[in-house]
Amino acid sequence: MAEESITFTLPDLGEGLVEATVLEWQVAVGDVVARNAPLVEVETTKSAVVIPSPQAGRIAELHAAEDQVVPVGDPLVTFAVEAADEAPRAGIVGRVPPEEARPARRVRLKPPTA
Amino acid sequence: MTELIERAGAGPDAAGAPPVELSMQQAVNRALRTLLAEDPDVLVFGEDVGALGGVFRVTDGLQREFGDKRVFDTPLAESAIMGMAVGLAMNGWRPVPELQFDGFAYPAIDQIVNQVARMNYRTRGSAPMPITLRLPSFGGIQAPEHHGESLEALFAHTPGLKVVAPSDPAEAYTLLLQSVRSDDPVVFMEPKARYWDRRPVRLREPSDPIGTSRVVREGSHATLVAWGAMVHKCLQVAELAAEDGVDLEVLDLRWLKPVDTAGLAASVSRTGRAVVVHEAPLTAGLGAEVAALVTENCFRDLSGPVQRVTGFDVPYPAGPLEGQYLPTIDRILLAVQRTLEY
Amino acid sequence: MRPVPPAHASAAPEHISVDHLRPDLTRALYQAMRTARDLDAEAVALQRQGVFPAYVSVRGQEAAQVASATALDPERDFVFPTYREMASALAYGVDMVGYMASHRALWHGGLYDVMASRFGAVNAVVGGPVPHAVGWAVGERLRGGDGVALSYFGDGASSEGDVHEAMNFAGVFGAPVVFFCQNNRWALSVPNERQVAGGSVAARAEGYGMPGAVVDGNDAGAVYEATAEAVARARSGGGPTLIEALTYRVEPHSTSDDPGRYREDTEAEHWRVHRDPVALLRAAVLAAGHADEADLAEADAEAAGRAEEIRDGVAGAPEPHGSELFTHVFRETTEELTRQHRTWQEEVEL
Amino acid sequence: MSAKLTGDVTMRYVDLPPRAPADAVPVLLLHGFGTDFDMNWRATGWTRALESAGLRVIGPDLRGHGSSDKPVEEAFYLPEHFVADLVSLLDELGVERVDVVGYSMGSRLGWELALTMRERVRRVALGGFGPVNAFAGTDLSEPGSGDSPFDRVYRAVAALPGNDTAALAACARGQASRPFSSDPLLNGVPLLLVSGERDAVAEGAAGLAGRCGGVHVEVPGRDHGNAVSSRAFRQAVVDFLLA
Repeated sequence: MAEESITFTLPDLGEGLVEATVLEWQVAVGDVVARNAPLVEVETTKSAVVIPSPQAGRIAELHAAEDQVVPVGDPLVTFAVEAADEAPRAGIVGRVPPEEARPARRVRLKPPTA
Repeated sequence: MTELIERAGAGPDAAGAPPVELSMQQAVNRALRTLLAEDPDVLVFGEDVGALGGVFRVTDGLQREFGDKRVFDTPLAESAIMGMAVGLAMNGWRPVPELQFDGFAYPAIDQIVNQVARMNYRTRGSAPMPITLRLPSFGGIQAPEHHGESLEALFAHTPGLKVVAPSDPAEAYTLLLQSVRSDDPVVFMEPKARYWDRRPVRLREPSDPIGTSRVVREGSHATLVAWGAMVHKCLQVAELAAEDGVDLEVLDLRWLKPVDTAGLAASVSRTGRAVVVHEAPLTAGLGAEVAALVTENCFRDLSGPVQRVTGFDVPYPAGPLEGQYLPTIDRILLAVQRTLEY
Repeated sequence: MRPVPPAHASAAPEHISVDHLRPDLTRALYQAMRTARDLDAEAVALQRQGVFPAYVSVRGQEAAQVASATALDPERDFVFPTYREMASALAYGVDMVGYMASHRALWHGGLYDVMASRFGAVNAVVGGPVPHAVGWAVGERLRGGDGVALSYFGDGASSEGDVHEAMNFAGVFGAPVVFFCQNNRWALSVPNERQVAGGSVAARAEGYGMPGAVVDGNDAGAVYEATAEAVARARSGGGPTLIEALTYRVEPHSTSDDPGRYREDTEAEHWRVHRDPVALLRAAVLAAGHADEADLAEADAEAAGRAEEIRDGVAGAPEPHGSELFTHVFRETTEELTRQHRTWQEEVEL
Repeated sequence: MSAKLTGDVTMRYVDLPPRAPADAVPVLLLHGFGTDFDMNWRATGWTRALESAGLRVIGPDLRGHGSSDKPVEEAFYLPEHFVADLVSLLDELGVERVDVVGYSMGSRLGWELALTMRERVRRVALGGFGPVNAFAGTDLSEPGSGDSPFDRVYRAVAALPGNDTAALAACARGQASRPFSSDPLLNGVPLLLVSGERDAVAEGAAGLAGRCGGVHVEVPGRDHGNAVSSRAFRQAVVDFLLA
């Protein structure tokens, strides 16, 4: 099962905030978390908030220690995610076209004589 | 048969990043991630591109990573989406709007043709339009009405617009970087039937200039000219033709405006025969443009007229009839045979 | 100030009353809504079995659709639907096997006779058919007829230029049109707060020179009355009306959508459990004494039977023959199209 | 989803149905001075924690805050008016008894509710709160001008978008006109007090809890601003409610 790593930066917390202090990680490296599960508690000049996990997957790396100040946009956490290779999901409409191994045909060609 | 695409993927800077297995959805997603990270002016917006991550998941995760000020949903109004893109560009941004489906572009044609395409011209260069319109296009997934249209002829016919259609994940990554970094407006037509096509991909920076085509399979007896999902179909045809001792060249046109006349002429003058394949209806399709260019540039080398294998001149049909409307392998083979016997 | 959600949220009542309506009307509304609910469930099953490539459910919007369609006169009015008006078509008397054929992708617009049914073809262009209703209505006035056009569209479509232009035209021409917006709170993944500036579609009515009304879209009686009033106004030359029926899209946008990515399932669950229009009407009909449990059990059985009959009809319908690709392109065909038909016979039909 | 309770002052509240059994006693969350339900409870992970514990959450924006009405006369903000709002909200929702969870000003109001409407409250968990007068050393004619603990709190919240400083000032004066007194004690109700180790506003919380026969939990290293979002506080309260 191929694994893909996805890194998330400290998201824009709104109201022009440029950085936040990590108060307490709610996860540890190696944990497998669900999407939206509590990820990290951070404090800005305005308030303290808990950031939900943007991704389901295994925590591969935490890029900031507790009490460390992280600028918005800097790497925060890296997930190791199984590259989804179960049957590809159709989009909002239509069907995923089947990939035929050997396309069928009835017409035979005759190479040019010249 | 190892497709030439694999070798093309290797490319001159083979020493680049190791290949990673990606679908076209993921390749476009990666390109958008690269663009959003490298240029703070890039904005990605359209219907359902944010929380949902796009109806084909192509913008999945971008809003979470880059925030909802640079990746955002708009209300459901295609004309306003493109009109807003014009205004954003005039305020220094590099807009990458998505119109959710080809058939939904029609309400925005006025903004695209009358504003986006000619703004640089009518302001004598003062207000360039570095806009890339991402448009999931073409058919092949049995989608409902208005979700399988091919509009390349309409866009190619519009002065001031450049038009490109990638045929595989590696191409999608490289050509999207090239399109968004270009300061000219580009319509980036993503072949939705190939979204799920997964293959080892080397993510490469653009090297060919805009307007360059690509030979994906060398051959000697005839040239198949195609773009988007039809490139894969023509490779299948070439594989079957080889069993009959016929050696077909497959040319991926890539840029539908400007068309690579030199590349086209070089291939057809060598093989002497050309078959153009596209999903759009026959009459006034881009195939007519390719046929005219071949006739004007390779007349003496041609051993027969250019053949066109296309959709019929009927409205795009519902599900079960789609397979009989789109170019089939047999129809392409018959066209090839006509050029061989001419 | 953060936009305050319209009274659309859970504050709306969890019981309705139909005491003031005629018993035959409320029983008819229940019969059609019950049938539409069962047919909707059959259609989702057909999609799961691969008979339909996809399906767009109307579950939760039966009152808004059935009660509005029932307020019209199928002999002289004309309905312009979107792609999600199965319950309106059913209540209006459209051939439902022909209607469901569009969901089985046998023919894009459906296989029912549009002009005979006075019910427009299934239309997937968001907001596209709304100006058609204005044209039909202006044409009706020119002929001296008293027919009324009813145009369906959603909260998503309310952002489309076509809809704004059509409503202004109707105001200018005084056209006999009822603009019926089913605001089901979600345009695919975008909620009202990010789709409808100002928080109300009906509030725009005044700007287009027509009265506007907001109605609880899940209260069949209220929808019927609001629509009947608007139809009467149009029929008597009083011009157009904009009705905004507040309802909720309980199911995903389509059978291949994943709402977990953009909305809380507790919200949908609340509407599914506490604001089910069919359950609301059933309780009200009993409370008003318009029917007893035995009558409704009979109605339920009839509805289930009809739904299965329609299901079997559309599942068993033949697929269109390839040659139909070339029919109806023109009234008067062309040489070139005939040549392409031959090409199809020689190269595709083989 | 949220709705409106109209009275002399219209109050916005949120009623989040539980995923688990419907009969569990609902939790009434009372936010602190100058914030609102979303900032104090949703953004800090509380709603998710309480929901996954199967608890129904009722969360008003208290008068003068969030999306509720913001009168500017001091008289609207006496503690008894807040308590009356809460009682009419519980009546409107047909809720017999609740567990009250409060923070800072919300805790003082939770204490008053439990004291005066004993039969409507089952358990009480209060954070960022203590016997000491929260407004000590503050010139309330010009809140935020001095350097008392409350001045610092006032300056922090005054800058938050959506806050109406005239209403907040009136609210402070209204609360201060009835200074908190721990006499009579809150006895005969299961009580949990939680305070940050460095939270000056919650000075003496341990002693107060002891005198009421309740329990006190201290959150190490936390002050008045960041104790509310700590996992220790959340976990202590969830365990207390489910005990």
